[in-house]
Amino acid sequence: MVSFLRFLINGISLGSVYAIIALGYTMVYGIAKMLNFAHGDVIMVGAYIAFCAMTYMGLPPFVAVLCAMLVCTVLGVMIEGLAYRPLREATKLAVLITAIGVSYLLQNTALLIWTANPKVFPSVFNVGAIRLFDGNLVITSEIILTIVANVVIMVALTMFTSKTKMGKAMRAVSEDRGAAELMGINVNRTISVTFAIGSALAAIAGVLLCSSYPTLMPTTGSMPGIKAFTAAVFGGIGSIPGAMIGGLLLGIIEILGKAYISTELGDAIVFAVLIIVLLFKPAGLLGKPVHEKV
Amino acid sequence: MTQSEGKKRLLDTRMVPAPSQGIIPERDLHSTPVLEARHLGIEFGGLKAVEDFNLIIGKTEIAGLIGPNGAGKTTVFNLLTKVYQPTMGTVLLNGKDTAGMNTVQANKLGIARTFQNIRLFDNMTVEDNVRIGLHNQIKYGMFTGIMRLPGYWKGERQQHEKALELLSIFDMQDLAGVRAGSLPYGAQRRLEIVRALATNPSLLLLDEPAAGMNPHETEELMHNIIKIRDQFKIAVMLIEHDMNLVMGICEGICVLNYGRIIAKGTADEIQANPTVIEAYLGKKKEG
Amino acid sequence: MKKLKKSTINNIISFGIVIIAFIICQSMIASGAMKRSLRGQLVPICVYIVMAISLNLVVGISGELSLGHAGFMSVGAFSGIIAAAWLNALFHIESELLRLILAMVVGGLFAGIAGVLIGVPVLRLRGDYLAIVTLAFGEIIRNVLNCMYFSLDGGRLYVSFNNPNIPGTMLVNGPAGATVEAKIATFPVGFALIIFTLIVAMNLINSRSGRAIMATRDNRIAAEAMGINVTKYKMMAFVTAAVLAGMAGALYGLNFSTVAASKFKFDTSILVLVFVVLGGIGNIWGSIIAATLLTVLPELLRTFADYRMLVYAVVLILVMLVTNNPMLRSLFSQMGRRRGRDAQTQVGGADE
Amino acid sequence: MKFNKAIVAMILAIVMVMGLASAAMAEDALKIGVIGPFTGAAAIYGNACKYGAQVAAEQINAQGGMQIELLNEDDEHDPEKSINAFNTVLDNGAQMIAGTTTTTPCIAVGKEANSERVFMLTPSASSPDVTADKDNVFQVCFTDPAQGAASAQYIKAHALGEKIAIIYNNADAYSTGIYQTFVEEAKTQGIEVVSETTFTDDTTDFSVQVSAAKDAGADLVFLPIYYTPASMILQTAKSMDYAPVFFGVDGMDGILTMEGFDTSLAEGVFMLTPFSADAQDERTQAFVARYQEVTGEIPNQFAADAYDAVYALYTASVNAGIDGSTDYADACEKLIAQFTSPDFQIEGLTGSMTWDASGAVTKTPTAVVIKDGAYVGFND
Repeated sequence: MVSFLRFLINGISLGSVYAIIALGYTMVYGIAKMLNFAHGDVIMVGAYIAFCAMTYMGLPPFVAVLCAMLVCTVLGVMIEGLAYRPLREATKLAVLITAIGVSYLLQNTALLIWTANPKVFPSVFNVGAIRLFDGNLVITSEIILTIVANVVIMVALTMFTSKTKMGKAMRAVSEDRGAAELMGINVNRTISVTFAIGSALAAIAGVLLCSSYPTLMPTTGSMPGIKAFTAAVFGGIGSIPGAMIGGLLLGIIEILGKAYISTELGDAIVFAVLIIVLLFKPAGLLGKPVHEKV
Repeated sequence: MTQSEGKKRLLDTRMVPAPSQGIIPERDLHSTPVLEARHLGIEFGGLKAVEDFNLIIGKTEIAGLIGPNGAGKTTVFNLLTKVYQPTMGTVLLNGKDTAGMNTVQANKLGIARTFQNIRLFDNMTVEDNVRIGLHNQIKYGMFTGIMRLPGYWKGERQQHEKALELLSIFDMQDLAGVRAGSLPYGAQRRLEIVRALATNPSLLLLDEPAAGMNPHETEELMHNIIKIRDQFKIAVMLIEHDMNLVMGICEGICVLNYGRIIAKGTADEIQANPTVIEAYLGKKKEG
Repeated sequence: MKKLKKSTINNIISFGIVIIAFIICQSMIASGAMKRSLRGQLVPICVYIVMAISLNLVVGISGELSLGHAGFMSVGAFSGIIAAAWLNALFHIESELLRLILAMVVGGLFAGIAGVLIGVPVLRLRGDYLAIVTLAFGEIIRNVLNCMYFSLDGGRLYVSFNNPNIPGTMLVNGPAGATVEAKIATFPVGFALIIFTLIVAMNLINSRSGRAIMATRDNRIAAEAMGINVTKYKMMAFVTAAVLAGMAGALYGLNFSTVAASKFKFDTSILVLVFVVLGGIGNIWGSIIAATLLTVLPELLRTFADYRMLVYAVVLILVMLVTNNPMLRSLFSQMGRRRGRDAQTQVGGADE
Repeated sequence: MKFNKAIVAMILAIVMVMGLASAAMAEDALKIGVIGPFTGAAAIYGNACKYGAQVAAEQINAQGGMQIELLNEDDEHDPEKSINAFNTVLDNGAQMIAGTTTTTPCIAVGKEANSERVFMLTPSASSPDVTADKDNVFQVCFTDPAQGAASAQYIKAHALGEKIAIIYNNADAYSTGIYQTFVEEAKTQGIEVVSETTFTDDTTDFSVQVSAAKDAGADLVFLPIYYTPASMILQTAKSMDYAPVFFGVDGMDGILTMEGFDTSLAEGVFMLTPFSADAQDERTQAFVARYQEVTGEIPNQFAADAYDAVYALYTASVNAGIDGSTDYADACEKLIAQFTSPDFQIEGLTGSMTWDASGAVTKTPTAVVIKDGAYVGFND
């Protein structure tokens, strides 16, 4: 029972990281209608920036996170402007391939700058832990921080998209880009802002990912990126609460699957659950089914 | 949808008693009607898009379905061709219940259609579009095709000949090699009709066949629809806003407003019907 | 008969490219003019060409985005390697050629079965959801293969899941992958496989079934209204592609002394997809050229040493940007052939 | 899409011209091909080998006498690319191979090198399959079974643990190789294995594996894995207040040098490793100092193995009278004779090495334990 709770908490912790990454995927997908496969690598860049700021420049964690967010925001907007914007009218596949090219580019640039040797992320948020059941259940401060950050970000994003003018513009662009343009919404600017927010989120996700799982390498972002993408689809891609629920569920399933079924097939279980969910809910848990007008 | 719900709905749409409504031309009275819609209805999230739709179409009848914009005419077509599954009532094609069938099965049972917003296979040639229509008429298997067995050559030749024969109805045989998407609008509409005919239907549904055509083309279309009916001995049902066409060729007309039938009858009866006039005039006031 | 002419031209170009390239390569090998590094790549190039053509059947002809094509390749590679060894142990087949061909047939068969098993659930989905599920299946296949152990003990084949303690010589040793007794893949067989793939692909496209597949791609609703069973024809394209990928996988597996499941990860699926997109979606001979160039490109970029993969990424992005530039496109669409590009527009828009 | 191809062809043409213009080589130097993953997920190991070999070559060249030229080629930890790299270094005139770094590609290249008669000395590909049935492929590192068996024997001999948990990478041939022989040896030694869990290269979370070990009451956790995941496991164990004895193998070396690693986590970790960057001998210190100058990092066992590989190849070549003009097939036979000769012994950073015809190395594994962030010898 205690071990079940432990797995559950670890699952929630892992799921929260997935959820934050998935939020970035889902926002970009919802508004720009593209699968941004480079998102995982932006996370990696964010983590490296935070690492450098803390280790080499001795900045406090909070400032380091801000630095990472700033760099990633600029990076995200640059990627969008240079690589994706010229392809706005191109096919989805062309954009997908470009995103993969960007992913390779970021990974190999990171390899040249930071080398392949893993860096260990400093445990900056470690301010003790809660011990329950005679120390059999330990909840670290990283876990609590990750979960809190996740909730705060989700609430903030929901507020942003429903209350602010830019948020409403985003929703309009997401519903119908052409109509939004006719209504005087600057679509390019809206998409840029989306990328900015998504990339800033990626920076936070990178820091949280590496606080909980502290090894940092140029390929650190790839697999969490793919898993988070799966989480976004799982929850219904384009839906903010969907990304959150998808991420959490995926994390919990992954941990429980490994714990009670097989560590060998951990990833296979995650993907199998995704497939099963999509068979019954073809647009994900919270996704809107699309009806084609005849 | 849960399984029990599905079953319940299936039961709802089983052979409900036939309402004795319909205006069948005398010559068709002794054969099974090609189409019988019984209490047909569909809801979209509580909104009843079509309700209690009852209609009988005779074996060689040309029927018209008219009504103001948004009355649910295309929805009726989608229900008849099983693009949508009805939430109420059922459709009988040639006396066979279509409950639980999909579009493909409905087509095989003899119902073919064209689309309001043209849905041709734009990247294929005119002839290939017709060959798609012939898909279930002239068959050979995948391996025969890949291995180029004799069946392939025979099937291809038959498809080619049949396609050209059908295209010649609209005098389009010379356009066989042209990309369908590059045809002028009117020709695309005609091609859609040919393609639908190629599936060898007993009921042809035409969704605004004259839209975008000039009066001369419309005139020609009217002759062709009658010609098709006579030549293939099939029934035709059409949605059309061009009243000259509808009143000119339709033997029975059904008027739809807000998803309900408000009138049925011959052209003369409909033109004199006060409810119909009100529906149309009312709409004019709004617009 | 303009249409026939057009497809004939396409066929001639495709077959022509392959045959001429084969003759040039063979004469270069015979005269010793070919560098060893290129010679070593000939079979992989053949494999990637077949992979690209087969994926083009799914992406270009059937219009569905598949991100797990390498999964079928791995099924083919592993079953092909096992078959080659097992058949040899059972029947002592002397001829390497016959063994290779049998292995490719078995590889194709098993990949085809995997294609059916995966296609049934996958093809019910649409668009990006279908893409993500193919990705998921690719990862599942890789994950499971990592836990599989096969061994051969005097004609008896032992299989175990996650337990390496099985008698005889190991054929597939979990994560260490499959070990191949003899490298029996050859360039002429690779060439023959390309020709076979071309025949299958071209003949399928220009047949009743092929037209039905393309109809479901261009307009699913209209295809259904014409009485075409959309799932059946999407399945046909998917499984055909899986079979071809499996055959390519078997050839690939038997070209190296060892093959590990990690080779067939997501990146490889993406690589093949890049071939298809760059060569022109739906354009078969484009796939052939793109697969060849992009397989050779990283090797040529070895001059850049540490910057090699960086340059590769930049090249990839620039090519996508330049070829999708609206001004250049309109300029070239007047001279270029239309089919590939139009099909591409369709894939992008088909499911929106 | 004619246009796409035009662009690609243009780029290729440019690249080809650049390729032709690549530097001409020194004629008389001994040319050694170094192959490993310099990019991709396994780049840590490949780069360590590359720079380790580079330091060795620099030192040898500085002595005067026969010079060495290293031909480095990336294989991305992929057999296909590794074969390409192998062919490329041969095209560029390599006479022998110091490689490849990782096991799976090494098996593929080894087969090729065997039929092509190119001598191969791998610094770090440790599976017995690498050398099996190949008379011209040799290893600098221990084989996996040797390590697995040695670990079990060592644990038994020193009574380090009663109940053993094993966490290994089931997507990695090296890790599963050691695991398999460890389990077998543990059985014969009568050590109880209470938990066996796995992870893959893509795993981020290790809580399940560590929990399993903890819940099974293991007092020793055997980690036949590389140091990157090991560092995560140590971290996870700490966050669970779980403090068994951790026992690693040579892949664990490097854990103390990870940038930012809290070395207190590794306190009390045992490992079998032939190399220690902290060793006080002059040669190791010179190597570590130069390696740090080149890369800014502290060398791990991969770098040391590659360093030794280059020295071994050089020494054997000098003994056999191989110079820059010897062709590779000729060099191959001479080197085989050298390596299998009973007199041939190399004093390397990783110990004193001799080889037999099987290709496996004989050297003494050193067990070390980490105390105050440094290795302390633990041999009796």
